Amino acid sequence: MTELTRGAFAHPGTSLAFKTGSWRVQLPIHQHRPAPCHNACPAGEDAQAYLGLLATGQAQQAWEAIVRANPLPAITGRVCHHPCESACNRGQYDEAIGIHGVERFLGDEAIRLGWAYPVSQPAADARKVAVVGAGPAGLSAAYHMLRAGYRVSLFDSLPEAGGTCRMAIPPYRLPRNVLDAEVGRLLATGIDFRAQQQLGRDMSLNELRQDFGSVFLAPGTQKNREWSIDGAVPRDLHVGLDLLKEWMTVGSMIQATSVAIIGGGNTAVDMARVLKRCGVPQVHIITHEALPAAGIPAEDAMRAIPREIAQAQEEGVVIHPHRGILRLILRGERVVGVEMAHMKKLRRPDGRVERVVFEGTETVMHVDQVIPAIGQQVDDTGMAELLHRLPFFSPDPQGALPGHPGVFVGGDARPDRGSVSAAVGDGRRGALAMDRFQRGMAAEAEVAVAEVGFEQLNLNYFESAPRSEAPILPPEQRRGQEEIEGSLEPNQARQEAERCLSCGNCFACDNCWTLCPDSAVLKTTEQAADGSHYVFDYDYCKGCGLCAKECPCGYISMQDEA
Amino acid sequence: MRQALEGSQAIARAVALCRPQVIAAYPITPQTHIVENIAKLVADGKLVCEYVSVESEFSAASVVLGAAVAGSRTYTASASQGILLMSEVLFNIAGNRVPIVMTCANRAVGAPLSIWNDQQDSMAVRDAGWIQLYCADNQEAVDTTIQAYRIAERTELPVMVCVDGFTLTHTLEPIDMPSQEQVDAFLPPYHFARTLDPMKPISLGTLVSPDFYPEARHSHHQALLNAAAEIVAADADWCALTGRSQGSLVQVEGDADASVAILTLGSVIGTLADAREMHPELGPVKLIRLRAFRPFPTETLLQACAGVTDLVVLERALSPGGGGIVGAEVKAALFDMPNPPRVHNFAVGLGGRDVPLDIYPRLLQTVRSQSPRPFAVFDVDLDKLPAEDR
Amino acid sequence: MIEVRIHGRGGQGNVVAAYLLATAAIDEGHFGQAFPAFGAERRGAPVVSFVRIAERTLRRRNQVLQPDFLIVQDRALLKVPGVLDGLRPGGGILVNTSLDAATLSEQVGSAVVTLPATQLARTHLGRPVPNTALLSAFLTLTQILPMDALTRALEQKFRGDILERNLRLIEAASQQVAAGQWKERAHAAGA
Amino acid sequence: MNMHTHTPIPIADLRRSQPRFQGIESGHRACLGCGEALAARLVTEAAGPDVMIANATGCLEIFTTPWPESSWRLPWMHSLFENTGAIAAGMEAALKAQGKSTKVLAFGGDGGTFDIGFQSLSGMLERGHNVLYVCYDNEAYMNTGIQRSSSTPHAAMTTTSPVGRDRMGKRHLKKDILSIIASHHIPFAASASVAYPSDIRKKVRRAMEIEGPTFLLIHSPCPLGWGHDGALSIEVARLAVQTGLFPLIELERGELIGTMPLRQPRPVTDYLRLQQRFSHLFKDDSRAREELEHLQALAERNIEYYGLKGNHDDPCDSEGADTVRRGGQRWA
Repeated sequence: MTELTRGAFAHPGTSLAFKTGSWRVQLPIHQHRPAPCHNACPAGEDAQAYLGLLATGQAQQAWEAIVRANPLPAITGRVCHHPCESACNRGQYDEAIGIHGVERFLGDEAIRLGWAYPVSQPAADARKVAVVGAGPAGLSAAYHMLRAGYRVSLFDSLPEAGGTCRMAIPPYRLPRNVLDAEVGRLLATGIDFRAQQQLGRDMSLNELRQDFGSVFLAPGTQKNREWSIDGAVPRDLHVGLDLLKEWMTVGSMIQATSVAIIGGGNTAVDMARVLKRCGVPQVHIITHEALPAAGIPAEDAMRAIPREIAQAQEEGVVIHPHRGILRLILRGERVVGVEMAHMKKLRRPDGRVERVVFEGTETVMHVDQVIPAIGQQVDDTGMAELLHRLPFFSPDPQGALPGHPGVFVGGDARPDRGSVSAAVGDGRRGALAMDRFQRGMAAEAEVAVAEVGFEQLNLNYFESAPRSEAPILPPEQRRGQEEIEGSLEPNQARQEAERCLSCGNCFACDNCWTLCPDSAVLKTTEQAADGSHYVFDYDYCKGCGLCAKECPCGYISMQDEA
Repeated sequence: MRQALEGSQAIARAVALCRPQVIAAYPITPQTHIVENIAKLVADGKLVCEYVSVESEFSAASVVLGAAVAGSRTYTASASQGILLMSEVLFNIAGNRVPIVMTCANRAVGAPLSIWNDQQDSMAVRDAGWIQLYCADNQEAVDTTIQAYRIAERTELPVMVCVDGFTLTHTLEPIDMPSQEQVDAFLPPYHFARTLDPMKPISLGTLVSPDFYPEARHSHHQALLNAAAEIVAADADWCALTGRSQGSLVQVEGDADASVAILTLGSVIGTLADAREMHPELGPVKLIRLRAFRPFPTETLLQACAGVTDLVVLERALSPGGGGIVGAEVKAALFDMPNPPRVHNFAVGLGGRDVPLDIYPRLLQTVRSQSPRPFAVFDVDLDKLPAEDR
Repeated sequence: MIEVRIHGRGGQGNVVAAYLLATAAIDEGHFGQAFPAFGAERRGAPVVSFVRIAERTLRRRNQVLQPDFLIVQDRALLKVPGVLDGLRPGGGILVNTSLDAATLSEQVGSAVVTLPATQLARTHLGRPVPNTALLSAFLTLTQILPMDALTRALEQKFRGDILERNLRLIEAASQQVAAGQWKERAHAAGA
Repeated sequence: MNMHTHTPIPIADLRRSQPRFQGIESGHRACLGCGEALAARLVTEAAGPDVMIANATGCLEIFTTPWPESSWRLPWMHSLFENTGAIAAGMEAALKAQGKSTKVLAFGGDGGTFDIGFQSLSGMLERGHNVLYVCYDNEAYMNTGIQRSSSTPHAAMTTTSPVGRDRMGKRHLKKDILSIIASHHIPFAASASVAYPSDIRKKVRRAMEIEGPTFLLIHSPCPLGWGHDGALSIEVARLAVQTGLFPLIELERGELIGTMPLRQPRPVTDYLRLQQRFSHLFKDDSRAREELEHLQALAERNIEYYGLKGNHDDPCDSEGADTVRRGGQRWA
């Protein structure tokens, strides 16, 4: 029996006997949700995670967080079009985090300091898998299979690994020493790299399928697409990607005074910039698409990286957006000009999208070369039985090729790819699917978790801070192969990491702990089981939702009590 | 040592002998001389304590409450309107069971405004849960003040020492002031079990639900009843130390076997006693003085009333529309007697009206010529009232 | 028992006079009691205080309505209604005035003793405070207490120069009245 | 991916080892999202364990001490509604007499401070007691069911300043208590807000260091009385500051010595719209529009009078504002 105390005094802290948790109709939970940067990354990097690590001074752990998804950060940090930054919530607050700069910084640090990839050598009797094509997709697949404990053989028709990175991306975007170093380090993790092995020439697909448990095909697109204007083709037609490869491997380039490049992708832009570097006075890009800009839907804009387009314009390349070529003006079989007109993709009442040419907008431009750079398709040599004369493979989202168990495909050989990061992502997903296949398990689709939107953040807790920019070579100094964009200084990278809003992830700001009126949030460094630094004491939490509302990161959500 | 002292001065010295650490008071006639004398003792360095000159009686009571729970012996004094302004705090002090000693320099309560003596003020707060001791003279005021600290601190109940304003506070008469050594021997240093302390951080003044509130009230009532023994013990111990008893709960004098008795509270007893000596021809009369009004000394009172057939209850306050306050309580107490005396209940000396010696023969004449009538203001002069107000 | 009523005005030290007289009595081993008929009066208004001196303890608290002696701190107070009320037959009246006793007695219609106390106080204290001079004269007239008793009472109340001046004042005042003039009356009351 | 926390360390042990001083324990019975409960915890946290508290009648007192329970881990007393300044003064006098250095805190709501307890507070300040008086200002008598106080803002609806044909809520202005307090010439007086906990801590620590009377007015939203969701308590408090309606200022001996600047003051409607007590101001009514303009003018007057406008286009200034840091490192 409780006895009344004299004067009804009470002992300290005895209210703990009263469990206010029973008042709750909603309870707060910690919910790690992907940041938009994470969902936007084709390679599957969790930028928020590694920015957080770097912000707390853990650079190597930050790099390890990257290479859990992408083994080529020094490369992607340079060449990726970084959709992560477009998606970055901070862009709506002041300026997006310079994620690519941090990624590149960490990739370079790993090379400089020799940080080891988190892989262990496979057992001698480990199962074997084959990867065809040592571009970013193949390298990624090989690496992830190695991490999963397989012995991996990586085949490529060329003498060196790198694929598109080596054959199509100019050194001013991706210096060869960086490419060599990163690819070299990756291969050195224990990948059995077999150079100059061409499928259909040096081995057959069936041989591979017999020798290896499964095969990952990442052949890229090695075949030019057909191009003509109403059947007309100049006799001296050069194709963009071929010219680019030739310039990068041999160093030779056509001579011209005025060139029209047809296309809006990275090859078109790189081609144009290389021509400028080789002294062609007038370089034009003619594209159906729009110049990328705020408000232009991605599918309507040029597919080239906006940053590269802007740099090309700085370097003197003239871009003609929303134009189509109506006619080649030939003198004999040589081109002397093109007739173009304004055109736009319009949606018809029946829903079809159609390119419409606007009458009366025709203009003529005098050029002495027309270079199509309209894209490539898969060369089906050795793989004809899989392709059925289609330009691309059509695997499932995880990369498995329907009707061909054990065969997986990734990279540019899939339709709608075309970026190094997407290829790296294909490699990782393909490896996961192969692993499950090898273990007799059904493929598992990646579940898309709703990301944390801008409106779910509490921005009152952040200060405006300008983005750290890497140095850019001025246009007049951009000659030859010198890299245009420089690196962030270590302190800049750290500052940039600190700017991260930590969308969807606890960064231990103490807000919930500080602001809970019921002291029902307890701080703990040991019990970060769910990635936070706090636990809810549901005995006392009344479910007011203040913590969720004031969490800067959108890491706390309220859900109805069961 | 026997000295000629004004009542207020004597009380101030008695307080100082008790070594209070915090004193807070707001001046009000006729309490002013007490606090002025204390302030002078502090100013002269004869009393080392925190003297807080508050901005109201309400704050005076609050300051001593805060100080008492923070571990210091305290003192305050007030009167009349001041007591009523304090009344909320008085209940709070008592309900929290905090030992505080206060002097009430009894005075009438306005309106109409009167600065003179009666006991309406302390009677108005008789339900506050304080011990109330009424003093007959200034020697008793001194001794009772010192005893009050011991009673308060042993019972964890506040004590109000009621001293008739002017009649005692402003009267100079011979006082035997005890020595510091005597007081120190009688009164141990202040101890309050529930002293607030950062090392033992309890909470005082909580909210008590109906599940426990009646028990809280019962325990408070019981504590006051139990305090009677402490009042008796304090007086006895003090007597052993000084040779002076101040009458414990009920003081009885006069003719032990008298069938007529007069009961009163406070200093008017002196006038009655002198008058009784002057009028032996009026027959044997017993004089009964309630020294303790809270706790109400029922048992002792019944003993004192044994053999009494007519009991005059003379009081210095009234409950308009009800009648005598003390009278009603005395009647209630006598109800269980086998042959209770007839009770004649009068108020006298309201608002400082002089209570002359001849009140004694007049009272006895009234008692003997009349059976008890309803309560009346004895010395009222109805001719001074318009007819409709008589 | 001797009962004295002192009439004065607010600010004249009326209560102090009563307290001094009672204190002197107590110090001499008698019972003494002094108290004011206190009011809310401000400076200048008529006030009254009472003194009882007896051989045994008195317990009564009632006002002195029938004094044996009256001490009146200024002549103008005689015009205040009730000042002379209740004086016992044969009681003495001591008035502070520069008039001679005969003249004033005639005006008042009863025998009074006069003392130019204000004048004396001005001379010895430098201030017109008549109360100690009147007390000195009263003791000289009644002889109920030795002058030493008043001296000791003053010593409890005053220090230094003020005390010295007061002592000179009471000395001077005692010489202005006839020693023992009221002794019999006082003796009768005391008995 | 709902991950409930599984804790290897018993939660009670974890509770005991929190890296802050916990003056008020869990289990108190404040409403969901109570601003006052939070403010009081922050104050006690910054003040530390060597204090003694006098607490006025009000929600804080009621919800922390339903006998036999107490949420306090500090020596604490509730006496009455209107005597807190005096109870604290008495405690301080006693501690002084005993030669102890324990600091006395006095806690009251706006009713107990602005209104009924003002006299004893004024007396305490005037006498110079070494007491930190904290007023948890929730702008009405919430404990008794939302009646207007002299702290209730102009045009706010309460049960005793209802809206009707002839009235648009409270007719009178919010009493400028800080100016009155500062006129006592005390060493330190400041306003603060639960939305800025670091600022509260800073001001409490500052007051703790001062030997003498100090005063802190903390704007503490009452979800029930103001009519907003408990989750919005901080948001509402923040907007009160950011609109200029509740300026955060510091006064030493009556002189303004610091303010929290507003780089981009928000319109008062942002603040008012979130609260039911101002909902009548958003009706299509010319008097409502006038009152909105009136409140905007009052905010602008504060901004001008206290010089709150900063010169940077941040939503709020980082000086004293609660910018979070990875790992919980805040300002101040």
